[in-house]
Amino acid sequence: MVPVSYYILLSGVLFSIGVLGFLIRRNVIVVFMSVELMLNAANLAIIAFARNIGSLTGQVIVFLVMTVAAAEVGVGLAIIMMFYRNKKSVNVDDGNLMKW
Amino acid sequence: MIDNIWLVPLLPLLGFLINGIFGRKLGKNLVSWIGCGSVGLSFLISVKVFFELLSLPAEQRIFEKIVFPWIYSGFFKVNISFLLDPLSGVMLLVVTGVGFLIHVYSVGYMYEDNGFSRFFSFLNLFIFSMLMLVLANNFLLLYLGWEAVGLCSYLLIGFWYEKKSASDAAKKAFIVNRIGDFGFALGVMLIFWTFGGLNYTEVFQQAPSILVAGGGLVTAITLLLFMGAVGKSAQIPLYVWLPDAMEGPTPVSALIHAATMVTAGVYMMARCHILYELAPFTLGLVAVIGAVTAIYTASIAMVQNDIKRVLAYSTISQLGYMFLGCGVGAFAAGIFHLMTHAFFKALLFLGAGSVMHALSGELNMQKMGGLKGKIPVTFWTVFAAVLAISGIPLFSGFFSKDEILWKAFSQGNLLLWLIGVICAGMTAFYMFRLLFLTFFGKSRVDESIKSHIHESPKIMTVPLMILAILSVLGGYVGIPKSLGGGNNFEHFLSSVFGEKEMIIHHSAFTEYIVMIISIGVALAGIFFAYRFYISKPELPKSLAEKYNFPYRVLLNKYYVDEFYFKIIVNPLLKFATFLWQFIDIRIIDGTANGLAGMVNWFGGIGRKIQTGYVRNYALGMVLGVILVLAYFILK
Amino acid sequence: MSEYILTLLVFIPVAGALLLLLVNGSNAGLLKSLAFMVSLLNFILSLYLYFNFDSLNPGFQFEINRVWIQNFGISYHLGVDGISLFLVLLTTLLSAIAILSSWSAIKEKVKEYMVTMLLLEAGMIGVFVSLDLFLFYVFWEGMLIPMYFLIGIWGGPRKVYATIKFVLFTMLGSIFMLVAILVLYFMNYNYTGQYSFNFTEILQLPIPLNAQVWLFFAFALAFAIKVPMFPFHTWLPDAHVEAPTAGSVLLAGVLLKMGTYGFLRFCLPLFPNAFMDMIPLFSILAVIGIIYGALVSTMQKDIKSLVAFSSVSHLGFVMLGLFALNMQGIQGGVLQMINHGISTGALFLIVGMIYERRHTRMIEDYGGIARVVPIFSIFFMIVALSSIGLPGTNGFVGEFLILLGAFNSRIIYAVLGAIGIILAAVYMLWMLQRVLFQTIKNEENKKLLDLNLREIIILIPIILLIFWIGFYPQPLLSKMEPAVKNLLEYVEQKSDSITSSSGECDKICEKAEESSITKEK
Amino acid sequence: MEFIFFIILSLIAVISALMVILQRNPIHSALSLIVTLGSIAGLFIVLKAFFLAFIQIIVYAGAVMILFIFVIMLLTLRKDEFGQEKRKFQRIFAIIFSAFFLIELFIITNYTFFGKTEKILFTPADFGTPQALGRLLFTDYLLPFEIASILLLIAMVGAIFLARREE
Repeated sequence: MVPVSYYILLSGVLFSIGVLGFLIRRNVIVVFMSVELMLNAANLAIIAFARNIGSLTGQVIVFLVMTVAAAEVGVGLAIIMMFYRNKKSVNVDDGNLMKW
Repeated sequence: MIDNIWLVPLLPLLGFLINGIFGRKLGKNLVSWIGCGSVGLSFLISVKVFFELLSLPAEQRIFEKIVFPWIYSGFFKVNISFLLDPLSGVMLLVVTGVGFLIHVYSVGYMYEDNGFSRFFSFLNLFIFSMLMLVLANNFLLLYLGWEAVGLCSYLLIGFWYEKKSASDAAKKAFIVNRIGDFGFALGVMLIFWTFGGLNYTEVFQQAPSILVAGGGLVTAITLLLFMGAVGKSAQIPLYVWLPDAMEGPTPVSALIHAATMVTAGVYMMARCHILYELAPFTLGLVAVIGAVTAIYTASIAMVQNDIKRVLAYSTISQLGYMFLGCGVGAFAAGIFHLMTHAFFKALLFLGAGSVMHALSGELNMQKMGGLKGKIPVTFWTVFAAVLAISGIPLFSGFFSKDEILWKAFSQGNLLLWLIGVICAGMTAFYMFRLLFLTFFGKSRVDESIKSHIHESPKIMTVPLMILAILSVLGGYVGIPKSLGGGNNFEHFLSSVFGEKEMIIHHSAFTEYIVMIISIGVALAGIFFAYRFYISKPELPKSLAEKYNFPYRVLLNKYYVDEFYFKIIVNPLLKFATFLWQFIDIRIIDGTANGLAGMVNWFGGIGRKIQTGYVRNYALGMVLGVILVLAYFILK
Repeated sequence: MSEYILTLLVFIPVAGALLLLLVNGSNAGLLKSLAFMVSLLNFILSLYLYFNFDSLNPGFQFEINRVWIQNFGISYHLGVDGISLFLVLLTTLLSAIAILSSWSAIKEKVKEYMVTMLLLEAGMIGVFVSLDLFLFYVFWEGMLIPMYFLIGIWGGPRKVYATIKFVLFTMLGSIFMLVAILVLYFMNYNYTGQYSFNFTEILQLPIPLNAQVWLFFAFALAFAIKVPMFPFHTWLPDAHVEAPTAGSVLLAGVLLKMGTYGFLRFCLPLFPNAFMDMIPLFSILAVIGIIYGALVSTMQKDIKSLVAFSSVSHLGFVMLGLFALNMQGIQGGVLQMINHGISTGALFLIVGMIYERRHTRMIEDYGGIARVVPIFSIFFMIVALSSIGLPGTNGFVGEFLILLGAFNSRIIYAVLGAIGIILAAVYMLWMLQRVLFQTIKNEENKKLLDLNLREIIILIPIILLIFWIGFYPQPLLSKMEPAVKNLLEYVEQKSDSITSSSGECDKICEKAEESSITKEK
Repeated sequence: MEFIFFIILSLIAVISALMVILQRNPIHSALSLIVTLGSIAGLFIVLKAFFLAFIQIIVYAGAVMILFIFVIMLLTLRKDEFGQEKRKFQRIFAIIFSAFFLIELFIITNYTFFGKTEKILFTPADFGTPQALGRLLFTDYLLPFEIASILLLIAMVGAIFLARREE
């Protein structure tokens, strides 16, 4: 039986990769993908724990997280569309209207 | 009649109110009637009261009347109440008598002036405050009168307020008086601190028991009170305001700066003689200041050309005499000289006024001369006053001044006596110089005025004559024993000053010698004046060139005014500007605005974090997560 | 009736303000007369207060003590004693006069102006009569808002800077006071077991010495800024120079007294030991205030800032009196508060009147106007002399009592304070000379017209008061005496009890600290 | 046996995750993301969460990634030009921060879990089955379920509104 900590380690690694992608990449969509990646890493951790203590609640939570993720992607991509339409580029750094 | 003594100050107050408020509408003669009438009536009442007082046996001659409670706070109880005893009786007579004559005189003198009613209301206010000062039975009411008199001199000196010099002089007078009053107020507080009350009777009864003779406390009290006297009676450090006070109309100078206000200091000294006798150091100081002031101002008077300035300096020097008298313990002699001085100095001022009136405002003695024939009455009255002040026998000045000199001599401080005698000589010199320059010699009056020199109207000359009679006969009240007189003036005041026989260890013979010396010196003064200004008029000019430096020093009053200005006034104003510009605006406002600026600056830094790059915010977020995790790890 | 009078006094102006809101803003005449009627009614009501004030009983009279917010223990507790009675009278009098004086001065937005004035009056009276710490704080802050608008809207050129500075300065102080009130509130809870802001209850609270010092400083800072004492005074000249006439009359006449009143009502009885330890510090600050205020005002170019600095000097005197801590000193202090209100209020009125005619406050623009406007110069002269403290006027009685009190407590303070009298004469007379006397140089001065009837009616009561208090201050002093004597005895007895039993109180203090910590968690 | 599956799947997941962030072409990163999602679904199966694994595949890999690819195609993105990075320190900081983050996760995991929870508590019979999950969803967690549906509705409306073509 695979101990829970391995799963947690795995989800930790995946999560940090997501963070890395989130910070490095300049393409909005890739940033968005790394966010999805982080989200799945978290799901993995939750399921690992759920499995460990044998409660189904973990699965319900992941199920709901997925619906939220789906909604988020819908809206996120719409925003990226808007962003692209306005800025004619997908580079994250162009969105600097908030500059002081 | 003695019971409603409060009528005496009330009448001038009513006069002030009526003239002050309705003055414009009443018309000049009604105003003059009210003005003079109120003072005249209070003079009559005070004469009646004086004689009532005389009729009482010596030790009962003290009468107190409480009018209404003034300030009650805890055990500090002071009420408006009057004290009548021989000392205040004499002062009462002097103030109201001389005051009345001056009122009558100024009706004529000020007739053309459009501030006529305002002038009379202020004069009445002055008489009222002087009476409050004289009749007060506690130190606080004395202080009230003290400052109110200062206010009236401010109002009257600055009467012609258009003239900058007049309003400057008024301001200067008030502020210098205020400096004196500062010391006086502290003295009054110290008295309250030691005795727990301010009533004369209380304080003077407990004084010997509570205060240790010559101790620090009594010296402090007396010194502080003396500081007030110095301010009010223009002695050495604080005399600068009196010569400038000549800016006011002449009757004002006569009333305030000759007869009454300036003598308030001497009256206060006489009133607190019990305290002063307990503080020998202060007495010595008073005598020294008196003598030094006398000779110092006499020297200045000798070279002044403005007739009123000469009289002003001579007033200060005569006051010096009175303080000398008090200083050597002869309070009665001081008061006696005060009374006689009031008569002849008022006469001199009024005479000068009528001379000015005749020469339509000319003040400089160098532009006068030969008026003897043209204004005879003024001449003879002024001549009588000049004789009196120079201490010629048979005239009042002689008796009172000689009394002081004799008391100084008999008390053993010969130096002071010597200064006094020299000063007497100087007095004779400058008074006769004044007489010769104005009335004798060839007339240096310029043509335009010469034509219509006229004798002043009757309303002005009658008071002159009365004052002349007084200044001649005034002396006979206090003829010293050695000359066969009963010296009943001193006797009369003895109930106030106590019947202490001066330890006369000199025989009557030495008294005669002293008297002869002073007469001799006076005659010498007259002779010099005669030689300088009548026989050889060009002599003063040659002397002036030869000793040019001392002459110029004397002429500019030892540059004391400039000295005060440079040492005290300018640094104070500079310091004040420094305080305002630097401390107030730069430092305190600076910190307040600086604080605001700092908050603004911090805001600026904070703002820079918003770089606008989305990824920076991402970095911020991740950093936040890391820190939170680190916190949990390290906890 | 006697129980509701104070509530009426506070809330009639508020009702008046509401009434004014209904009147349409265009006809200014009705607005002004209505506002004046309300404030006059309020003044007459306060006279009722004066006449049946029983001058023998030292405690609080006309008391009303209702529960306001139950669970926080905040009570609606009003009361007046010898000290605050005359301050209330002063407020109502000055407000009525201020409203009357702004008849011609205020042209635009008259309705809002009158509403703010009435609200200001309500706030001020509230401060002097409230005996519940919370209620006091509410009025203390509430009164700032109308003053802010008064200076901010109808003020002079630099009005925004001045009014913000004024509000920030006062706010800074009162924040610490709020903290101190809360600490007291919790201490009271520990000591008595139930929550209450009621001043009379908190008075019984034995506060240990170390807590007393901190609480004292918190209160003292708020009141020192308001007084204003030396280092915190820079808001005053700006506020005065920029405020409209009526605004600066009330600002000088009443607002400054709240600081000194606060010291007397709250700092002294609540923290007697700390108060006594602080006497040297505050007396020195007061003396500096006197001399500094007087010196700086000699050099002012603008009459209003000269009068502003002179009130710094006068209130330095009042503080000197309060910190002399004896009968004469405190009575002198309270009397001088009223005198200062009258004479400086009148000075501002007069400067306002001349400002309406010439629209300049610079001294050198004037000169020799005594010939052109004699009545004005007589009034100006009398009020100036009363502010110098000439015997026979009201200023002298207060100042002399203060110096006497200071003399009895420590001689050096009285001597330094007395220097203030000389300097007062210097700056006031110099200003008078440059404004009234000397020759007329400026053409416009020749065309000045003298005071009209309305202005004379404003000044007459003030002149009467000046001479009445100057010659016969007994009615005021006798009504003040029991309250001040009672205060002094209370302070004496409480400070001894605290010093003697300071051990027992430390226990309470610790409990207070950790219990207030538990509250926060 | 299970262990081997775990190792294989986790390796695939990690590599594809790295590929997601390192690929120049967004399409390639999208595809590698699908591989990651698939491997995670595999892991779900290992963890006996069968229903969730399939949901993952259907919802995530199927719908979400299709959307991604759809958007990438729509926006006709060229290859990312890794042009000059305007904010140099950004890259360095990113690496440092994620490294830090990883270390902290390691510390936390080995500090809290290693060697402690080896044994597995009891697992109910129908652990990963849809019936159990469905029963739970429609009994205890009905409210979150409904809210999730409303959330989806709102997301749809939002997406449509945002992305509509301006007239």
